[in-house]
Amino acid sequence: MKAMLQRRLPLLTTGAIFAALFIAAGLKYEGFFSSNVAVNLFTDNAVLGLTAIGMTLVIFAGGIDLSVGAVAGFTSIFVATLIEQHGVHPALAGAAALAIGGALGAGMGAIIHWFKQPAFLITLAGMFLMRGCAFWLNTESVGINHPLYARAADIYWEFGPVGVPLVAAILAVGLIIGGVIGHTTRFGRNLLALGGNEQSALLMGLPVGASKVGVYAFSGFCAAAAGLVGTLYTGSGNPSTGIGLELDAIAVVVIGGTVLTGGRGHMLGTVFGLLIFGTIQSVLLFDGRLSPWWARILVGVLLLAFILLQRGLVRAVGKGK
Amino acid sequence: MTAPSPLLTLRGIGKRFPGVVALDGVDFTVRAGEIHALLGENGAGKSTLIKVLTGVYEADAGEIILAGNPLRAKAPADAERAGISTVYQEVNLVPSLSVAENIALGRQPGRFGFLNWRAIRRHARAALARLEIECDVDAELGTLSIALQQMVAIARALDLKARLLILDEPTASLDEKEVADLFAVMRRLRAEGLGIVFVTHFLDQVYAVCDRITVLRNGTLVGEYPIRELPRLALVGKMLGREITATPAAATAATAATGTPLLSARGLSRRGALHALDLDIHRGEVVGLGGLLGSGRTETARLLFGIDPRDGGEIRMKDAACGLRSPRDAVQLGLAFCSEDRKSEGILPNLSVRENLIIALQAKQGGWRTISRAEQERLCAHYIAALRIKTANAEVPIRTLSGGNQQKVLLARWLATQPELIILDEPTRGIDIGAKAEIEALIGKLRADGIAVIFISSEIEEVVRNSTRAVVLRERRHCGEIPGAELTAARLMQTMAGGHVPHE
Amino acid sequence: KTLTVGFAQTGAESAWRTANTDSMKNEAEKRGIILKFSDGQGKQENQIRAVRSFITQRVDAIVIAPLVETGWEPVLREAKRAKIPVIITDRTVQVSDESLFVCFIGSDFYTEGKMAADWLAKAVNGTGNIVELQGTPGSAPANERRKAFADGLAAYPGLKIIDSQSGDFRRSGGKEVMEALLKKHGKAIQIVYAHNDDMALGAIQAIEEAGLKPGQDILIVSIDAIKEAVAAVAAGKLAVTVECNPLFGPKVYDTVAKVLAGETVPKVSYNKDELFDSTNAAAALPSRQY
Amino acid sequence: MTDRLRHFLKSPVLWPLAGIFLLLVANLVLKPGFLTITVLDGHLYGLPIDVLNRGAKTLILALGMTLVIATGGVDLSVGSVVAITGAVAAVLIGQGTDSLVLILGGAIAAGGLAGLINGLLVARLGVQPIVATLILMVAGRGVAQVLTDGQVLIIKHEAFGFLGNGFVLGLPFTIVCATLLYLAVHFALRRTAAGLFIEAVGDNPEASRFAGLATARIKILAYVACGLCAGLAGVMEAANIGAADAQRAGENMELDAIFAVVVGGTALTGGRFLLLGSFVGALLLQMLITTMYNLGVPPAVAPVPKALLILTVCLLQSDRTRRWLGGLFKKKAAA
Ligand SMILES: Nc1ncnc2c1ncn2[C@@H]1O[C@H](COP(=O)(O)OP(=O)(O)OP(=O)(O)O)[C@@H](O)[C@H]1O
Ligand SMILES: Nc1ncnc2c1ncn2[C@@H]1O[C@H](COP(=O)(O)OP(=O)(O)OP(=O)(O)O)[C@@H](O)[C@H]1O
Ligand SMILES: [Mg+2]
Ligand SMILES: [Mg+2]
Repeated sequence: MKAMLQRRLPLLTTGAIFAALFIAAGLKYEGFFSSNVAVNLFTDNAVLGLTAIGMTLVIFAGGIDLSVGAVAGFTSIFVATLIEQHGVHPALAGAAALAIGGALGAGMGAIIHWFKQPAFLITLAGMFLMRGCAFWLNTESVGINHPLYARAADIYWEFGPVGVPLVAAILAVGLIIGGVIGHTTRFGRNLLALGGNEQSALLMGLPVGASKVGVYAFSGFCAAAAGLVGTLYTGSGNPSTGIGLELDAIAVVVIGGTVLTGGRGHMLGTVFGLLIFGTIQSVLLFDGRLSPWWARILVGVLLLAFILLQRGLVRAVGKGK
Repeated sequence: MTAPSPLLTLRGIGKRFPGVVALDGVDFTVRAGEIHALLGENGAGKSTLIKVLTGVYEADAGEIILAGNPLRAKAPADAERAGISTVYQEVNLVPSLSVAENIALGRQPGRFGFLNWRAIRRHARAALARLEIECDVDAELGTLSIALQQMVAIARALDLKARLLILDEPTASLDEKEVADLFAVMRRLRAEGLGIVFVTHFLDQVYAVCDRITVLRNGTLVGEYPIRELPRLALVGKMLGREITATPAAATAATAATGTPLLSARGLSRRGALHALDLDIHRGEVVGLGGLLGSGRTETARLLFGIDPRDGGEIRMKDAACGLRSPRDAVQLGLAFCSEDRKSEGILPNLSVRENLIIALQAKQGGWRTISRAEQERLCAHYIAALRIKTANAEVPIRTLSGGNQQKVLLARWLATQPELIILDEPTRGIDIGAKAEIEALIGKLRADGIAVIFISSEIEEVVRNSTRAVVLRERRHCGEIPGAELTAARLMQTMAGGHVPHE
Repeated sequence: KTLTVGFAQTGAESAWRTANTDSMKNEAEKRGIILKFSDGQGKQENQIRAVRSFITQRVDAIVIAPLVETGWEPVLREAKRAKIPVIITDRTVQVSDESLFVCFIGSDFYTEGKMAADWLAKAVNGTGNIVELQGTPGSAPANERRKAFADGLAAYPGLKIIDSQSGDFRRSGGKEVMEALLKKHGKAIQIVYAHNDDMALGAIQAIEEAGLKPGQDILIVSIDAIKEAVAAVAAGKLAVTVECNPLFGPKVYDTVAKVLAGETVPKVSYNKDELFDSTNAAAALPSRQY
Repeated sequence: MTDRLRHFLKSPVLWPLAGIFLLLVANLVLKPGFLTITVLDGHLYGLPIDVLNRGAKTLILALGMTLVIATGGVDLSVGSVVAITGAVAAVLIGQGTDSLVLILGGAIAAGGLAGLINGLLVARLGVQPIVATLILMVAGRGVAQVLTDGQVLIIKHEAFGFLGNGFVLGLPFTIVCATLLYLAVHFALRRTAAGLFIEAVGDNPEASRFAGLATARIKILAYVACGLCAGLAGVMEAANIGAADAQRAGENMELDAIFAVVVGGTALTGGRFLLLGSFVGALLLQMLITTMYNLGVPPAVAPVPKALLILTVCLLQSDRTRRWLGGLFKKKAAA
């Protein structure tokens, strides 16, 4: 039991830091403690959150996926173009986009595994490819006027005083599914084993190739889903969606205590990472006085402080066992 | 014994790596219900044969027949599915996962790909209990000692319902009790009709459990023998391809060392690792560190070498305080440390043998005073010859060498720095008989040259044979010291086990 | 009661944008208005997030400088539901329901591009080979200025765009692309149309380094009218720069005050954009603020 | 000799070289005047010279990046550091500093400081490199903007401008500078044991520490070197365009540098590095960009050829393809 606790330490620390951050912000800014702010953390970070789910699993396996932002961007404009300019039904367009995202991911995974190429480079190529294709489809954003979109924007689930919009709900469900895949399926555990030591995973008879291809496909799928949710969020498709998203997603995953070299991590950590990231953004907006450059420096400093704090806490508690 | 039908037949297996022919037309047969020893010097091709069998490598030639059907394993998963369970030479588990997960990985109980965590833990506990291992199944594997990790690896292999079990040097880091437990299990499995392949460098163990022996030398088959027809000396002769010369001389009963010690440690301690240890070492002494597994021997060595920070205590060299705080300081002071975990703490896998060999010397000299290429090559040539390191040349990456030969390169790395004190932590682990004798001879020579040696080994005989004095640790404390004159296996064992309270 | 206004800026991608931000901030300070400022860092998602946060914070009015035209409908609807007036500045938004925002105060990228084209056609009598230095692909000013210029040229078959590459709105980008284009087309290039001044200034460097005289051998047309560019016009290196006035502050807050007081305001109004060429650059130079 | 040839044929540098060659041929076919170099005022002009000139910055960044990647790290902050150092130089000049030594010293030292921060975070505090340098990547641009107050600062300084636009012996100063730096780094690494130490640390940090290497210090020095290189590149960028643009200077340059290093055959996992490979990789990248201008590829789809190039180089470099190609040749020889 103690060993269990020790292994979960980074996770607990992250959770504690989020709680502290949120409470501190609530005390400082009037109106911060509201269900709206909390739900907005999900709504406003749905695109980021969905990519982070796939990214978490990829990082579990010791890989990295830089293409997610571009895939989201491609999906966004792809869906909008299909619906608006070719009259395709949104459901069909969405399904096609998800299929493309998954297929691209699988392709990258296959190259990474069978040709033993660094994930960083191959997914970088994927990023250039998809971004180029996105702009090739259209350099401008396209508004989506399909009635289904208008209806989707109005979907709210009321839980007492809290109204949960569709976008937030999708993210929540996505996170749960991601957690289930990562922690209660063979596939998820194989990924962790793979990230912990690929040679060992192979010798232990795990399906290394299939897992790798699978996880990149999943990540591509998540990124496409993120692009779709982005079109719901804005009611339009934009080829510039998700520029720089990959770095944010990596940051979220790492803040959540998942180790970039693979083999160690937890989806719940990603949830906390996402919440911390969102809270920092909210605080900046509630403050609203910082000049943009100081805000950037502040984000950097906060990120640093956060990582050091996490480290310090884990070490201190680890010693005091 | 009735002659059981062959369970596994390998015929004419060939495998070449760039620059080396690792296997050349090797035949190998295992029957159901036997324990079959696969023996040979370092680099003879044992591990390679196993990896070809389980699909890690693709053979260049030959065929494999398992229970009458041709086996074409493309990956270890295929071999497992065919009923072959393997413990590879290097511990091959995932250090960042829990013990329970490591045992269950790839065959976790559960439905539709979803896992049943409770069953996984229960299952792991049962698997460990069968080997009488006590450890928390939720602990992260990487936090366990190598020996425990090895036991977990074995538990994992035994957990599989297999027809053929392969153990590649499983006992290298185990202590006697654990070895005994393992043997008990092996015998039981044999009785159940399993075929077992067992690789080891401990001849005692071969004669304790095995039924038949296959000997490899330089990638070729020497022969297959029933155990009774091949006495020890003949076996060694077959492995080496020559008669071994005189067994190494036992350490001369040492005159008690006097004068200022070369190194003296006082109150050396680190929470959770070592409790206030005093230790003096003189020039020309070989101090054997005795102790059971986990008694704190490696921790002592790590503290002496400045790898872990110490909480308290002082280290003096030649009676002068020295600010020994890091391995770098230690190397500058003339210390050397050959660590027990060569994979993660020893080799630089992708660098060449030459670079691995000179790195410590170069570190000692600092970055500016480079060792000339000619000098580097001279050093390599010297040590490759002196330690009989088997390698295509000095420029191949060290990871392509067999485990034992990697170990020899690491030894050479430290000898090249011409240390005043050398700490050898399990230097003979995974090393063949011939090389073992050479290392023992080397220790004698070092001693004669006035170099101090700290010698850590799980083989009691080895400690007794080579040490001029033994310091015994128990539960991370100094618990006794045995001067050379009184050093016998029985006495050492008694002190280690704690059956006898030493007078101090 | 002090007013609280939320301002969702696109980012800080250019000197123009910085001047725009400063104008909004300084004017708010002057009038004692609390300005909640958000830097979108060039991403619409961030801008939407900011607007949603302003709604949660119940500010009195929201000002948006939209990065792109589409994608605002859902969040504007939320603002309307919360009864917070929204003022769009700088460029317009496409929405199905015009009542979603109160009014639009704009500078018009399209008009700027058009002005540049018209000036050029007159200056060179409708003939010449043009290379175009585009802004960041997909960004609003790049899109609009490209389209407007092309539309403007349609009436002059003698004016041809012979090549078009992106310099990313960057000075170094403008220089690099210009170098390559000079090598490729050599003396064929008579006119350069740059989507912003930074690229134009980079192109001037490239032209000078190639041993040609900007202003004489090659005519350069650009947009933004940052101080340095106006100086370049005065020095004869740049032929013309179309001003895009960033000083929105006073007009925006006036409008906010009127809206909150219940007065009606015109749905669309433009900031006056000027044009600086050799005739007026030198005179305008001392009074340039950015 | 044949041995050497065989060695060369196996070298990873071969593929980026082949790539450059292919692009050259493509350019020549499509635009025969491509290779023409003319002399103007005693300076060489022509597209090939431009490629070298433009590639110089990426090249310098790639040199530093090679060291960091060899230690098993990566430095995402170089783009921001380029912006910072440009800003520092501009601010110094703006304040009336006239001594080139002071300006350069100040700016490049700022780069070194940034590298030091990265190094300390990675080596002393054990923060993962991507994360540690991500912090400076985000915050660094803010720092540059604070320095310039968000403006594009104009630089008017004759000697400083020479760094970006000057010519030495008919060649652009930038490429002369980059080549000299390459040689200096090469010899500093290979004539001393520094190169070996870096490779050892990247290959197995734990084992290196056990062998008596000052692992942390070596890593820190690698990051500092990378920061200094970024500083130099930043100065060059500012000198080249005569302005410091905090917002856009060095944007995405970290990706270019990493690209150059990896295409050049240095693995992202650390260990063995190939300085020459990074050099060639940087040139290949620039060659590709210039080719796209030359062919008039629409700017929006410009990333696509880049992606295809990465994929091609990666696939060609992989063992699998080589074995397959090798098999093909053998079959032909047999037939
Ligand atoms: N991956 C590889 N690449 C190149 N050569 C290799 C590789 N693996 C093994 N070899 C070479 O093949 C030969 C046989 O090695 P192998 O590991 O099978 O020996 P071994 O009998 O297991 O020795 P030990 O007792 O030391 O473990 C050695 O010469 C080794 O250098
Ligand atoms: N990295 C580590 N993390 C946690 N515990 C460790 C670690 N290394 C060693 N230990 C524990 O410290 C104790 C002492 O280990 P040590 O390796 O010093 O024993 P030893 O006497 O050298 O035995 P061995 O025969 O394994 O070398 C063991 O119980 C081991 O499990
Ligand atoms: Mg072996
Ligand atoms: Mg030990």
